[in-house]
Amino acid sequence: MILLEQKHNDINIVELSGRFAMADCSDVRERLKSLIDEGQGKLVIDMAKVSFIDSSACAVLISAFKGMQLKSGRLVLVTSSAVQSLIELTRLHTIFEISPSQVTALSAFDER
Amino acid sequence: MILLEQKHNDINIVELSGRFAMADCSDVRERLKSLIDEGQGKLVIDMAKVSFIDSSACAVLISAFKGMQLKSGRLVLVTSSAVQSLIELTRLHTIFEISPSQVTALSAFDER
Amino acid sequence: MIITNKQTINVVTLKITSAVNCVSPLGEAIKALCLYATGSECYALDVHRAVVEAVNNVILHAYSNQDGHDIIVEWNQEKDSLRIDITDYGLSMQTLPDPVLPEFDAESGRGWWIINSCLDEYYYKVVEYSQTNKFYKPNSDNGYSEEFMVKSHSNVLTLIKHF
Amino acid sequence: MIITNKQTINVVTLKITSAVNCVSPLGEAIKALCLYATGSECYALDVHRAVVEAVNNVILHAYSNQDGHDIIVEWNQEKDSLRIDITDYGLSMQTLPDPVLPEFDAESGRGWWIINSCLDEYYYKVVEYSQTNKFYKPNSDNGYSEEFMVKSHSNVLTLIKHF
Ligand SMILES: Nc1ncnc2c1ncn2[C@@H]1O[C@H](COP(=O)(O)OP(=O)(O)O)[C@@H](O)[C@H]1O
Ligand SMILES: Nc1ncnc2c1ncn2[C@@H]1O[C@H](COP(=O)(O)OP(=O)(O)O)[C@@H](O)[C@H]1O
Repeated sequence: MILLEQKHNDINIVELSGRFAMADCSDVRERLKSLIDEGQGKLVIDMAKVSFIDSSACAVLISAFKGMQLKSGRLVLVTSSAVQSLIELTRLHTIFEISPSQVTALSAFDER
Repeated sequence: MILLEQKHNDINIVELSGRFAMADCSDVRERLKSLIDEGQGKLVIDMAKVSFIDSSACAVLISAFKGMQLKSGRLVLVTSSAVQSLIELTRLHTIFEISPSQVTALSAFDER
Repeated sequence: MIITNKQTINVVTLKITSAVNCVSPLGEAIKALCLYATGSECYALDVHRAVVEAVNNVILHAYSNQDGHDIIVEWNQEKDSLRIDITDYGLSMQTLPDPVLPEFDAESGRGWWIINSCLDEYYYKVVEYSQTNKFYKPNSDNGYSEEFMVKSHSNVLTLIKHF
Repeated sequence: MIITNKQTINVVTLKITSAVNCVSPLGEAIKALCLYATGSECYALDVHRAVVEAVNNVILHAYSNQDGHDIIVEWNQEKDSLRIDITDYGLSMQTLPDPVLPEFDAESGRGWWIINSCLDEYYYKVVEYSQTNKFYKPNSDNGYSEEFMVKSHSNVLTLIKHF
Protein backbone atom coordinates (compact mmCIF):
# COMPACT_ATOMS: atom_id res chain seq x y z
CA MET A 1 0.00 0.00 0.00
CA ILE A 2 1.01 3.61 -0.41
CA LEU A 3 0.79 6.26 2.30
CA LEU A 4 0.98 9.95 1.38
CA GLU A 5 1.10 12.77 3.93
CA GLN A 6 -0.05 16.33 3.35
CA LYS A 7 -0.89 19.34 5.42
CA HIS A 8 -3.72 21.79 4.84
CA ASN A 9 -3.29 24.70 7.31
CA ASP A 10 -3.29 22.95 10.69
CA ILE A 11 -5.01 19.81 9.40
CA ASN A 12 -2.95 16.69 8.78
CA ILE A 13 -4.06 14.58 5.84
CA VAL A 14 -3.03 10.97 5.33
CA GLU A 15 -3.94 9.49 1.97
CA LEU A 16 -3.89 5.70 1.76
CA SER A 17 -4.19 3.72 -1.44
CA GLY A 18 -4.17 0.06 -2.45
CA ARG A 19 -4.82 -2.69 0.07
CA PHE A 20 -4.92 -1.81 3.76
CA ALA A 21 -4.44 -5.14 5.52
CA MET A 22 -2.55 -6.82 8.34
CA ALA A 23 0.83 -6.55 6.62
CA ASP A 24 0.52 -2.75 6.49
CA CYS A 25 -0.82 -2.20 9.99
CA SER A 26 2.33 -1.62 12.00
CA ASP A 27 3.70 1.00 9.56
CA VAL A 28 0.43 2.88 9.29
CA ARG A 29 -0.25 2.67 13.04
CA GLU A 30 3.15 4.18 13.77
CA ARG A 31 2.75 7.03 11.26
CA LEU A 32 -0.71 7.89 12.53
CA LYS A 33 0.47 7.81 16.14
CA SER A 34 3.26 10.31 15.53
CA LEU A 35 0.99 12.58 13.46
CA ILE A 36 -1.55 12.57 16.29
CA ASP A 37 1.11 13.11 18.97
CA GLU A 38 2.74 16.01 17.10
CA GLY A 39 -0.29 17.46 15.31
CA GLN A 40 -2.90 20.08 16.15
CA GLY A 41 -5.69 17.59 16.90
CA LYS A 42 -7.05 17.66 13.34
CA LEU A 43 -6.60 14.62 11.13
CA VAL A 44 -8.15 13.38 7.91
CA ILE A 45 -7.52 9.77 6.84
CA ASP A 46 -8.44 9.63 3.17
CA MET A 47 -9.12 6.04 2.09
CA ALA A 48 -10.96 6.90 -1.13
CA LYS A 49 -8.37 4.86 -3.04
CA VAL A 50 -8.26 1.89 -0.67
CA SER A 51 -9.43 -1.21 -2.56
CA PHE A 52 -9.58 -3.60 0.41
CA ILE A 53 -9.51 -3.34 4.20
CA ASP A 54 -9.56 -6.04 6.88
CA SER A 55 -10.38 -6.11 10.59
CA SER A 56 -6.78 -5.51 11.64
CA ALA A 57 -6.74 -2.29 9.62
CA CYS A 58 -10.03 -1.30 11.30
CA ALA A 59 -8.19 -1.74 14.60
CA VAL A 60 -5.61 0.81 13.43
CA LEU A 61 -8.41 3.28 12.69
CA ILE A 62 -9.91 2.66 16.15
CA SER A 63 -6.53 3.21 17.74
CA ALA A 64 -6.18 6.54 15.88
CA PHE A 65 -9.72 7.49 16.92
CA LYS A 66 -8.90 6.78 20.57
CA GLY A 67 -5.59 8.68 20.32
CA MET A 68 -7.49 11.70 19.00
CA GLN A 69 -10.11 11.48 21.76
CA LEU A 70 -7.34 11.57 24.37
CA LYS A 71 -6.11 14.83 22.79
CA SER A 72 -9.69 16.14 22.46
CA GLY A 73 -8.94 16.27 18.74
CA ARG A 74 -11.02 15.24 15.77
CA LEU A 75 -10.55 12.51 13.19
CA VAL A 76 -12.46 12.50 9.91
CA LEU A 77 -12.40 9.51 7.56
CA VAL A 78 -12.96 9.50 3.81
CA THR A 79 -13.97 6.04 2.59
CA SER A 80 -14.10 4.03 -0.62
CA SER A 81 -17.05 1.69 -1.05
CA ALA A 82 -14.96 -1.31 0.10
CA VAL A 83 -13.91 0.55 3.25
CA GLN A 84 -17.37 1.95 3.93
CA SER A 85 -19.06 -1.43 3.64
CA LEU A 86 -16.66 -3.08 6.11
CA ILE A 87 -17.03 -0.17 8.53
CA GLU A 88 -20.80 -0.57 8.33
CA LEU A 89 -20.62 -4.35 8.65
CA THR A 90 -18.66 -3.93 11.89
CA ARG A 91 -20.96 -1.07 13.05
CA LEU A 92 -18.02 1.31 13.33
CA HIS A 93 -19.86 3.98 11.31
CA THR A 94 -21.74 4.75 14.52
CA ILE A 95 -18.56 6.09 16.13
CA PHE A 96 -16.39 7.32 13.24
CA GLU A 97 -16.97 10.68 11.58
CA ILE A 98 -17.09 9.95 7.86
CA SER A 99 -17.08 12.46 5.05
CA PRO A 100 -17.79 11.76 1.36
CA SER A 101 -14.60 13.39 0.04
CA GLN A 102 -11.36 15.01 1.13
CA VAL A 103 -12.77 18.45 0.28
CA THR A 104 -15.85 18.00 2.45
CA ALA A 105 -13.68 16.50 5.19
CA LEU A 106 -11.47 19.59 5.23
CA SER A 107 -14.40 22.01 5.21
CA ALA A 108 -15.97 20.08 8.10
CA PHE A 109 -13.15 21.46 10.26
CA ASP A 110 -14.12 25.05 9.35
CA GLU A 111 -17.70 24.57 10.43
CA ARG A 112 -17.02 24.24 14.12
CA MET B 1 -18.02 -18.63 -21.85
CA ILE B 2 -21.35 -17.70 -23.40
CA LEU B 3 -22.24 -18.16 -27.07
CA LEU B 4 -25.24 -16.36 -28.55
CA GLU B 5 -26.51 -16.88 -32.09
CA GLN B 6 -28.46 -14.36 -34.15
CA LYS B 7 -29.40 -13.86 -37.73
CA HIS B 8 -29.51 -10.59 -39.64
CA ASN B 9 -31.08 -11.25 -43.08
CA ASP B 10 -28.79 -13.93 -44.53
CA ILE B 11 -25.87 -13.16 -42.21
CA ASN B 12 -25.19 -15.45 -39.25
CA ILE B 13 -23.90 -13.70 -36.15
CA VAL B 14 -22.17 -15.50 -33.29
CA GLU B 15 -21.58 -13.42 -30.20
CA LEU B 16 -19.00 -14.79 -27.77
CA SER B 17 -18.41 -13.40 -24.30
CA GLY B 18 -16.14 -14.21 -21.35
CA ARG B 19 -13.02 -16.32 -21.78
CA PHE B 20 -12.45 -18.11 -25.06
CA ALA B 21 -9.88 -20.78 -24.23
CA MET B 22 -9.03 -24.43 -24.73
CA ALA B 23 -11.93 -25.69 -22.60
CA ASP B 24 -14.44 -23.93 -24.87
CA CYS B 25 -12.90 -24.87 -28.20
CA SER B 26 -14.71 -28.08 -29.07
CA ASP B 27 -18.17 -26.59 -28.40
CA VAL B 28 -17.47 -23.41 -30.33
CA ARG B 29 -15.75 -25.23 -33.18
CA GLU B 30 -18.78 -27.49 -33.59
CA ARG B 31 -21.30 -24.61 -33.56
CA LEU B 32 -19.29 -22.62 -36.08
CA LYS B 33 -18.89 -25.64 -38.33
CA SER B 34 -22.62 -26.28 -38.54
CA LEU B 35 -23.40 -22.58 -39.07
CA ILE B 36 -20.90 -22.48 -41.92
CA ASP B 37 -22.17 -25.77 -43.43
CA GLU B 38 -25.80 -24.68 -43.27
CA GLY B 39 -25.44 -20.90 -43.75
CA GLN B 40 -25.36 -18.57 -46.74
CA GLY B 41 -21.61 -17.99 -46.64
CA LYS B 42 -21.85 -14.90 -44.45
CA LEU B 43 -20.68 -15.06 -40.86
CA VAL B 44 -19.79 -12.50 -38.20
CA ILE B 45 -17.99 -13.70 -35.06
CA ASP B 46 -18.43 -10.90 -32.54
CA MET B 47 -15.79 -11.15 -29.80
CA ALA B 48 -16.21 -7.60 -28.48
CA LYS B 49 -17.01 -9.06 -25.05
CA VAL B 50 -14.26 -11.69 -24.99
CA SER B 51 -11.91 -10.92 -22.10
CA PHE B 52 -9.24 -13.50 -22.92
CA ILE B 53 -8.30 -15.72 -25.85
CA ASP B 54 -5.54 -18.32 -26.23
CA SER B 55 -3.83 -19.98 -29.21
CA SER B 56 -6.24 -22.93 -29.23
CA ALA B 57 -9.14 -20.51 -29.67
CA CYS B 58 -7.23 -18.81 -32.49
CA ALA B 59 -7.08 -22.25 -34.12
CA VAL B 60 -10.90 -22.40 -34.00
CA LEU B 61 -11.06 -19.05 -35.78
CA ILE B 62 -8.61 -20.27 -38.41
CA SER B 63 -10.67 -23.41 -38.91
CA ALA B 64 -13.81 -21.25 -39.43
CA PHE B 65 -11.89 -19.04 -41.83
CA LYS B 66 -10.80 -22.07 -43.86
CA GLY B 67 -14.34 -23.51 -43.80
CA MET B 68 -15.65 -20.24 -45.21
CA GLN B 69 -12.97 -20.14 -47.92
CA LEU B 70 -14.02 -23.62 -49.08
CA LYS B 71 -17.58 -22.28 -49.47
CA SER B 72 -16.29 -19.08 -51.10
CA GLY B 73 -17.99 -17.33 -48.20
CA ARG B 74 -16.88 -14.47 -46.02
CA LEU B 75 -16.02 -14.31 -42.32
CA VAL B 76 -15.79 -11.00 -40.45
CA LEU B 77 -14.45 -10.78 -36.91
CA VAL B 78 -15.24 -8.15 -34.29
CA THR B 79 -12.53 -8.03 -31.63
CA SER B 80 -12.02 -6.79 -28.09
CA SER B 81 -8.60 -5.36 -27.25
CA ALA B 82 -7.48 -8.66 -25.69
CA VAL B 83 -8.51 -10.56 -28.82
CA GLN B 84 -7.07 -7.99 -31.19
CA SER B 85 -3.69 -7.92 -29.47
CA LEU B 86 -3.30 -11.73 -29.60
CA ILE B 87 -4.38 -11.79 -33.25
CA GLU B 88 -1.75 -9.17 -34.00
CA LEU B 89 0.90 -10.95 -31.93
CA THR B 90 0.35 -14.09 -34.00
CA ARG B 91 0.17 -12.05 -37.25
CA LEU B 92 -3.32 -13.39 -37.99
CA HIS B 93 -4.64 -9.87 -38.64
CA THR B 94 -2.99 -10.15 -42.05
CA ILE B 95 -5.47 -12.86 -43.07
CA PHE B 96 -8.62 -12.20 -41.02
CA GLU B 97 -11.11 -9.51 -41.97
CA ILE B 98 -11.67 -7.49 -38.81
CA SER B 99 -14.31 -4.85 -38.26
CA PRO B 100 -14.50 -2.41 -35.33
CA SER B 101 -18.08 -3.26 -34.34
CA GLN B 102 -20.98 -5.57 -35.15
CA VAL B 103 -22.76 -2.75 -36.98
CA THR B 104 -19.80 -2.05 -39.26
CA ALA B 105 -19.29 -5.80 -39.74
CA LEU B 106 -22.87 -6.19 -40.97
CA SER B 107 -22.70 -3.21 -43.27
CA ALA B 108 -19.45 -4.56 -44.74
CA PHE B 109 -21.57 -7.31 -46.32
CA ASP B 110 -23.74 -4.71 -48.08
CA GLU B 111 -20.76 -3.03 -49.67
CA ARG B 112 -19.84 -5.86 -51.99
CA MET C 1 -27.51 -19.94 -26.57
CA ILE C 2 -25.03 -22.33 -25.02
CA ILE C 3 -23.12 -21.84 -21.88
CA THR C 4 -19.96 -23.87 -21.56
CA ASN C 5 -18.10 -24.59 -18.37
CA LYS C 6 -20.72 -23.60 -15.85
CA GLN C 7 -21.68 -26.98 -14.41
CA THR C 8 -18.13 -28.25 -14.18
CA ILE C 9 -16.54 -28.63 -10.81
CA ASN C 10 -13.22 -26.84 -10.58
CA VAL C 11 -10.57 -27.04 -7.91
CA VAL C 12 -7.60 -24.73 -7.49
CA THR C 13 -5.33 -25.29 -4.50
CA LEU C 14 -3.28 -22.36 -3.24
CA LYS C 15 -0.47 -22.54 -0.72
CA ILE C 16 1.32 -19.76 1.14
CA THR C 17 3.69 -19.62 4.05
CA SER C 18 2.49 -18.09 7.33
CA ALA C 19 3.83 -14.58 6.63
CA VAL C 20 1.49 -11.57 6.77
CA ASN C 21 2.74 -10.22 3.43
CA CYS C 22 1.51 -13.37 1.65
CA VAL C 23 -2.10 -12.77 2.68
CA SER C 24 -2.67 -9.91 0.22
CA PRO C 25 -1.66 -11.76 -2.96
CA LEU C 26 -3.58 -14.80 -1.76
CA GLY C 27 -6.64 -12.61 -1.18
CA GLU C 28 -6.39 -11.10 -4.66
CA ALA C 29 -6.14 -14.57 -6.21
CA ILE C 30 -9.20 -15.79 -4.28
CA LYS C 31 -11.16 -12.70 -5.33
CA ALA C 32 -10.28 -13.33 -8.98
CA LEU C 33 -11.33 -16.98 -8.72
CA CYS C 34 -14.68 -16.01 -7.19
CA LEU C 35 -15.23 -13.31 -9.79
CA TYR C 36 -14.48 -15.86 -12.49
CA ALA C 37 -16.98 -18.32 -11.01
CA THR C 38 -19.82 -15.88 -10.32
CA GLY C 39 -19.26 -12.64 -12.22
CA SER C 40 -20.33 -10.82 -9.04
CA GLU C 41 -18.00 -8.25 -7.44
CA CYS C 42 -20.13 -8.34 -4.29
CA TYR C 43 -19.92 -12.09 -3.92
CA ALA C 44 -16.18 -12.01 -4.59
CA LEU C 45 -15.63 -9.28 -2.00
CA ASP C 46 -17.53 -11.27 0.64
CA VAL C 47 -15.45 -14.41 0.09
CA HIS C 48 -12.24 -12.36 -0.17
CA ARG C 49 -13.01 -10.79 3.23
CA ALA C 50 -13.82 -14.06 4.93
CA VAL C 51 -10.69 -15.77 3.61
CA VAL C 52 -8.42 -12.88 4.64
CA GLU C 53 -9.86 -12.86 8.19
CA ALA C 54 -9.54 -16.64 8.46
CA VAL C 55 -5.96 -16.69 7.16
CA ASN C 56 -4.97 -13.76 9.40
CA ASN C 57 -6.31 -15.81 12.33
CA VAL C 58 -4.29 -18.84 11.28
CA ILE C 59 -1.10 -16.77 11.18
CA LEU C 60 -1.79 -14.94 14.46
CA HIS C 61 -3.35 -17.69 16.53
CA ALA C 62 -2.68 -21.12 15.04
CA TYR C 63 0.95 -20.26 14.19
CA SER C 64 1.51 -17.58 16.89
CA ASN C 65 2.75 -15.16 14.24
CA GLN C 66 5.65 -17.41 13.26
CA ASP C 67 6.73 -17.44 9.64
CA GLY C 68 7.53 -20.57 7.67
CA HIS C 69 4.47 -22.75 8.23
CA ASP C 70 2.16 -23.95 5.48
CA ILE C 71 -1.33 -22.58 4.94
CA ILE C 72 -3.31 -24.37 2.24
CA VAL C 73 -6.40 -22.82 0.72
CA GLU C 74 -8.41 -25.15 -1.49
CA TRP C 75 -10.92 -23.35 -3.68
CA ASN C 76 -13.74 -25.58 -4.90
CA GLN C 77 -16.33 -24.48 -7.42
CA GLU C 78 -19.38 -26.67 -6.96
CA LYS C 79 -22.74 -26.77 -8.70
CA ASP C 80 -24.45 -24.09 -6.64
CA SER C 81 -21.79 -22.85 -4.24
CA LEU C 82 -18.13 -22.24 -3.56
CA ARG C 83 -16.42 -24.23 -0.82
CA ILE C 84 -13.07 -23.11 0.53
CA ASP C 85 -11.03 -25.34 2.83
CA ILE C 86 -8.30 -23.59 4.80
CA THR C 87 -5.83 -26.04 6.31
CA ASP C 88 -3.12 -25.38 8.89
CA TYR C 89 -0.92 -27.58 11.08
CA GLY C 90 -0.72 -25.27 14.08
CA LEU C 91 -2.55 -24.87 17.37
CA SER C 92 -6.09 -26.20 17.14
CA MET C 93 -9.10 -24.35 18.45
CA GLN C 94 -11.04 -26.15 21.19
CA THR C 95 -14.29 -24.34 20.33
CA LEU C 96 -15.29 -21.94 17.61
CA PRO C 97 -15.46 -18.36 18.96
CA ASP C 98 -18.97 -16.85 18.89
CA PRO C 99 -19.40 -14.51 15.95
CA VAL C 100 -20.30 -11.45 18.02
CA LEU C 101 -19.06 -7.88 17.81
CA PRO C 102 -16.80 -6.68 20.64
CA GLU C 103 -17.09 -3.25 22.32
CA PHE C 104 -16.80 -0.48 19.74
CA ASP C 105 -13.34 0.55 20.99
CA ALA C 106 -11.85 -2.97 21.11
CA GLU C 107 -8.91 -3.36 18.77
CA SER C 108 -9.53 -7.01 17.97
CA GLY C 109 -12.22 -9.65 17.92
CA ARG C 110 -14.10 -8.76 14.71
CA GLY C 111 -12.72 -11.60 12.57
CA TRP C 112 -15.39 -14.22 13.22
CA TRP C 113 -18.15 -11.63 12.97
CA ILE C 114 -16.95 -10.79 9.46
CA ILE C 115 -16.52 -14.46 8.49
CA ASN C 116 -20.01 -15.25 9.75
CA SER C 117 -21.55 -12.22 8.00
CA CYS C 118 -19.93 -12.85 4.63
CA LEU C 119 -20.69 -16.56 4.27
CA ASP C 120 -23.62 -18.95 4.36
CA GLU C 121 -21.93 -21.70 6.37
CA TYR C 122 -18.63 -22.55 7.99
CA TYR C 123 -17.27 -25.35 10.09
CA TYR C 124 -14.00 -26.39 11.63
CA LYS C 125 -12.44 -29.81 11.80
CA VAL C 126 -9.38 -31.11 13.62
CA VAL C 127 -7.88 -34.19 12.02
CA GLU C 128 -5.42 -36.24 14.02
CA TYR C 129 -3.12 -38.62 12.25
CA SER C 130 -1.64 -41.43 14.23
CA GLN C 131 0.72 -44.23 13.51
CA THR C 132 0.70 -47.48 15.36
CA ASN C 133 3.78 -49.63 15.50
CA LYS C 134 3.44 -53.16 16.74
CA PHE C 135 6.56 -55.13 17.47
CA TYR C 136 6.20 -58.85 17.43
CA LYS C 137 8.89 -60.63 19.35
CA PRO C 138 9.54 -64.30 19.45
CA ASN C 139 9.52 -66.03 22.80
CA SER C 140 7.77 -63.18 24.67
CA ASP C 141 4.96 -63.82 27.11
CA ASN C 142 2.01 -62.22 25.30
CA GLY C 143 3.33 -62.71 21.78
CA TYR C 144 4.03 -59.01 21.05
CA SER C 145 4.69 -55.63 22.64
CA GLU C 146 2.95 -52.61 21.25
CA GLU C 147 3.95 -48.99 20.79
CA PHE C 148 1.43 -46.27 19.85
CA MET C 149 2.14 -42.67 18.93
CA VAL C 150 0.16 -39.71 17.55
CA LYS C 151 2.13 -38.35 14.62
CA SER C 152 0.53 -35.07 13.57
CA HIS C 153 -2.71 -33.16 13.07
CA SER C 154 -4.29 -30.64 10.78
CA ASN C 155 -7.01 -28.03 11.28
CA VAL C 156 -9.44 -27.44 8.44
CA LEU C 157 -11.81 -24.49 8.36
CA THR C 158 -14.43 -24.93 5.64
CA LEU C 159 -16.18 -21.84 4.27
CA ILE C 160 -19.28 -22.16 2.08
CA LYS C 161 -21.16 -19.54 0.11
CA HIS C 162 -24.03 -20.30 -2.27
CA PHE C 163 -24.32 -18.57 -5.63
CA MET D 1 5.50 9.04 1.39
CA ILE D 2 6.11 5.48 2.41
CA ILE D 3 5.49 2.41 0.38
CA THR D 4 5.01 -0.78 2.32
CA ASN D 5 5.29 -4.30 0.97
CA LYS D 6 7.02 -3.58 -2.30
CA GLN D 7 10.43 -5.09 -1.67
CA THR D 8 9.14 -8.19 0.03
CA ILE D 9 9.39 -11.48 -1.76
CA ASN D 10 6.09 -13.27 -1.96
CA VAL D 11 5.36 -16.81 -3.01
CA VAL D 12 1.95 -18.27 -3.79
CA THR D 13 1.81 -21.88 -4.99
CA LEU D 14 -1.18 -22.95 -7.06
CA LYS D 15 -2.09 -26.50 -7.96
CA ILE D 16 -4.64 -27.81 -10.45
CA THR D 17 -5.37 -31.17 -11.98
CA SER D 18 -4.68 -31.69 -15.70
CA ALA D 19 -8.21 -30.87 -16.88
CA VAL D 20 -8.79 -28.16 -19.49
CA ASN D 21 -11.56 -26.53 -17.46
CA CYS D 22 -9.10 -25.80 -14.62
CA VAL D 23 -6.88 -23.65 -16.83
CA SER D 24 -9.27 -20.69 -16.90
CA PRO D 25 -9.61 -20.20 -13.12
CA LEU D 26 -5.85 -20.73 -12.78
CA GLY D 27 -5.27 -18.08 -15.45
CA GLU D 28 -7.54 -15.60 -13.69
CA ALA D 29 -5.73 -16.18 -10.40
CA ILE D 30 -2.33 -15.64 -12.03
CA LYS D 31 -3.56 -12.45 -13.70
CA ALA D 32 -4.80 -11.13 -10.35
CA LEU D 33 -1.47 -11.95 -8.68
CA CYS D 34 0.46 -10.11 -11.42
CA LEU D 35 -1.89 -7.14 -11.27
CA TYR D 36 -1.39 -7.05 -7.50
CA ALA D 37 2.39 -7.10 -7.89
CA THR D 38 2.71 -4.58 -10.72
CA GLY D 39 -0.51 -2.59 -11.09
CA SER D 40 -0.14 -3.05 -14.86
CA GLU D 41 -2.96 -4.66 -16.88
CA CYS D 42 -0.56 -5.10 -19.81
CA TYR D 43 2.06 -6.90 -17.78
CA ALA D 44 -0.61 -9.10 -16.18
CA LEU D 45 -2.08 -9.99 -19.58
CA ASP D 46 1.34 -10.99 -20.92
CA VAL D 47 2.04 -13.33 -18.00
CA HIS D 48 -1.53 -14.63 -18.07
CA ARG D 49 -1.11 -15.52 -21.75
CA ALA D 50 2.23 -17.24 -21.31
CA VAL D 51 1.02 -19.30 -18.34
CA VAL D 52 -2.15 -20.41 -20.15
CA GLU D 53 -0.15 -21.50 -23.21
CA ALA D 54 2.37 -23.34 -21.06
CA VAL D 55 -0.28 -25.11 -18.98
CA ASN D 56 -2.29 -26.02 -22.10
CA ASN D 57 0.90 -27.60 -23.45
CA VAL D 58 1.42 -29.58 -20.25
CA ILE D 59 -2.13 -30.96 -20.44
CA LEU D 60 -1.96 -31.73 -24.17
CA HIS D 61 1.59 -32.92 -24.54
CA ALA D 62 3.13 -33.83 -21.17
CA TYR D 63 -0.07 -35.53 -19.96
CA SER D 64 -1.49 -36.52 -23.40
CA ASN D 65 -4.80 -34.87 -22.50
CA GLN D 66 -5.38 -37.20 -19.56
CA ASP D 67 -7.15 -35.80 -16.52
CA GLY D 68 -6.08 -36.41 -12.94
CA HIS D 69 -2.40 -35.42 -12.98
CA ASP D 70 -0.92 -32.60 -10.92
CA ILE D 71 0.21 -29.29 -12.39
CA ILE D 72 1.91 -26.97 -9.92
CA VAL D 73 2.35 -23.29 -10.66
CA GLU D 74 4.61 -21.45 -8.24
CA TRP D 75 4.26 -17.68 -8.46
CA ASN D 76 7.29 -15.82 -7.10
CA GLN D 77 7.40 -12.07 -6.67
CA GLU D 78 11.04 -11.03 -6.61
CA LYS D 79 12.74 -7.67 -6.30
CA ASP D 80 12.56 -6.68 -9.95
CA SER D 81 10.73 -9.52 -11.66
CA LEU D 82 8.16 -12.25 -11.41
CA ARG D 83 9.29 -15.85 -11.72
CA ILE D 84 6.77 -18.59 -12.38
CA ASP D 85 7.72 -22.26 -12.13
CA ILE D 86 5.34 -24.69 -13.80
CA THR D 87 5.94 -28.27 -12.72
CA ASP D 88 4.51 -31.47 -14.19
CA TYR D 89 5.31 -35.16 -13.83
CA GLY D 90 4.47 -36.22 -17.38
CA LEU D 91 6.39 -36.75 -20.61
CA SER D 92 9.52 -34.63 -20.72
CA MET D 93 10.57 -32.56 -23.71
CA GLN D 94 13.93 -33.53 -25.26
CA THR D 95 14.48 -30.05 -26.70
CA LEU D 96 12.61 -26.78 -26.42
CA PRO D 97 10.62 -26.11 -29.61
CA ASP D 98 11.77 -23.02 -31.52
CA PRO D 99 9.52 -20.05 -30.89
CA VAL D 100 8.56 -19.49 -34.52
CA LEU D 101 5.20 -18.86 -36.13
CA PRO D 102 3.78 -21.69 -38.26
CA GLU D 103 2.05 -21.17 -41.63
CA PHE D 104 -0.88 -18.77 -41.30
CA ASP D 105 -3.45 -21.56 -41.78
CA ALA D 106 -1.89 -24.03 -39.32
CA GLU D 107 -4.21 -24.86 -36.46
CA SER D 108 -1.49 -25.34 -33.86
CA GLY D 109 2.09 -24.42 -33.07
CA ARG D 110 1.66 -20.84 -31.80
CA GLY D 111 2.13 -21.62 -28.10
CA TRP D 112 5.87 -21.13 -27.82
CA TRP D 113 5.77 -18.05 -30.02
CA ILE D 114 3.33 -16.48 -27.56
CA ILE D 115 5.32 -17.61 -24.52
CA ASN D 116 8.51 -16.22 -26.04
CA SER D 117 6.85 -12.92 -27.03
CA CYS D 118 5.21 -12.28 -23.65
CA LEU D 119 8.21 -12.96 -21.39
CA ASP D 120 11.79 -11.87 -20.92
CA GLU D 121 13.25 -15.30 -20.24
CA TYR D 122 12.23 -18.92 -19.93
CA TYR D 123 13.96 -22.21 -19.41
CA TYR D 124 13.06 -25.84 -18.93
CA LYS D 125 14.51 -28.35 -16.52
CA VAL D 126 14.01 -32.08 -16.15
CA VAL D 127 14.72 -33.36 -12.66
CA GLU D 128 15.18 -37.09 -12.18
CA TYR D 129 14.82 -38.57 -8.75
CA SER D 130 16.37 -41.89 -8.07
CA GLN D 131 16.48 -44.19 -5.13
CA THR D 132 19.25 -46.61 -4.46
CA ASN D 133 18.66 -49.65 -2.33
CA LYS D 134 21.63 -51.66 -1.12
CA PHE D 135 21.02 -54.99 0.49
CA TYR D 136 23.75 -56.26 2.76
CA LYS D 137 23.66 -60.00 3.24
CA PRO D 138 25.73 -62.02 5.63
CA ASN D 139 27.91 -64.74 4.23
CA SER D 140 27.76 -63.52 0.61
CA ASP D 141 30.80 -63.35 -1.63
CA ASN D 142 31.19 -59.59 -2.14
CA GLY D 143 29.56 -58.53 1.12
CA TYR D 144 26.43 -57.05 -0.42
CA SER D 145 24.19 -57.15 -3.47
CA GLU D 146 22.93 -53.87 -4.89
CA GLU D 147 19.70 -52.82 -6.50
CA PHE D 148 19.28 -49.44 -8.24
CA MET D 149 16.09 -47.92 -9.57
CA VAL D 150 14.98 -44.55 -10.96
CA LYS D 151 11.88 -43.59 -9.06
CA SER D 152 10.36 -40.54 -10.74
CA HIS D 153 10.99 -37.24 -12.49
CA SER D 154 9.55 -33.79 -12.79
CA ASN D 155 9.62 -31.18 -15.56
CA VAL D 156 9.90 -27.54 -14.56
CA LEU D 157 9.31 -24.68 -16.98
CA THR D 158 10.48 -21.38 -15.50
CA LEU D 159 9.01 -18.15 -16.86
CA ILE D 160 10.56 -14.79 -15.99
CA LYS D 161 9.32 -11.28 -16.66
CA HIS D 162 10.98 -8.13 -15.34
CA PHE D 163 8.91 -5.26 -13.97
N1 LIG E 1 -7.28 -20.25 13.57
C1 LIG E 1 -7.33 -20.07 14.89
N2 LIG E 1 -6.63 -20.87 15.69
C2 LIG E 1 -6.65 -20.70 17.01
N3 LIG E 1 -7.38 -19.74 17.63
C3 LIG E 1 -8.10 -18.89 16.90
C4 LIG E 1 -8.11 -19.01 15.49
N4 LIG E 1 -8.93 -18.06 15.02
C5 LIG E 1 -9.39 -17.37 16.07
N5 LIG E 1 -8.91 -17.86 17.21
C6 LIG E 1 -9.25 -17.35 18.55
O1 LIG E 1 -10.51 -16.66 18.42
C7 LIG E 1 -10.41 -15.32 18.89
C8 LIG E 1 -11.37 -14.42 18.10
O2 LIG E 1 -10.92 -14.31 16.75
P1 LIG E 1 -11.35 -13.06 15.86
O3 LIG E 1 -12.82 -12.87 15.96
O4 LIG E 1 -10.81 -13.29 14.50
O5 LIG E 1 -10.64 -11.81 16.49
P2 LIG E 1 -9.11 -11.43 16.61
O6 LIG E 1 -8.32 -12.38 15.79
O7 LIG E 1 -9.07 -10.03 16.11
O8 LIG E 1 -8.82 -11.53 18.08
C9 LIG E 1 -8.97 -14.98 18.77
O9 LIG E 1 -8.56 -13.96 19.62
C10 LIG E 1 -8.30 -16.33 19.07
O10 LIG E 1 -8.15 -16.52 20.45
N1 LIG F 1 5.03 -29.37 -21.99
C1 LIG F 1 5.34 -30.06 -23.10
N2 LIG F 1 5.71 -31.33 -23.02
C2 LIG F 1 6.01 -32.03 -24.12
N3 LIG F 1 5.99 -31.51 -25.38
C3 LIG F 1 5.62 -30.25 -25.54
C4 LIG F 1 5.29 -29.46 -24.42
N4 LIG F 1 4.99 -28.23 -24.87
C5 LIG F 1 5.12 -28.26 -26.21
N5 LIG F 1 5.50 -29.47 -26.62
C6 LIG F 1 5.78 -29.84 -28.04
O1 LIG F 1 6.09 -28.62 -28.74
C7 LIG F 1 5.21 -28.43 -29.86
C8 LIG F 1 4.94 -26.94 -30.08
O2 LIG F 1 4.16 -26.40 -29.02
P1 LIG F 1 3.29 -25.10 -29.21
O3 LIG F 1 4.13 -24.04 -29.86
O4 LIG F 1 2.69 -24.76 -27.90
O5 LIG F 1 2.14 -25.50 -30.22
P2 LIG F 1 0.93 -26.52 -30.07
O6 LIG F 1 0.84 -26.93 -28.64
O7 LIG F 1 -0.24 -25.68 -30.53
O8 LIG F 1 1.26 -27.62 -31.00
C9 LIG F 1 3.99 -29.25 -29.53
O9 LIG F 1 3.28 -29.66 -30.66
C10 LIG F 1 4.60 -30.43 -28.74
O10 LIG F 1 5.07 -31.42 -29.63
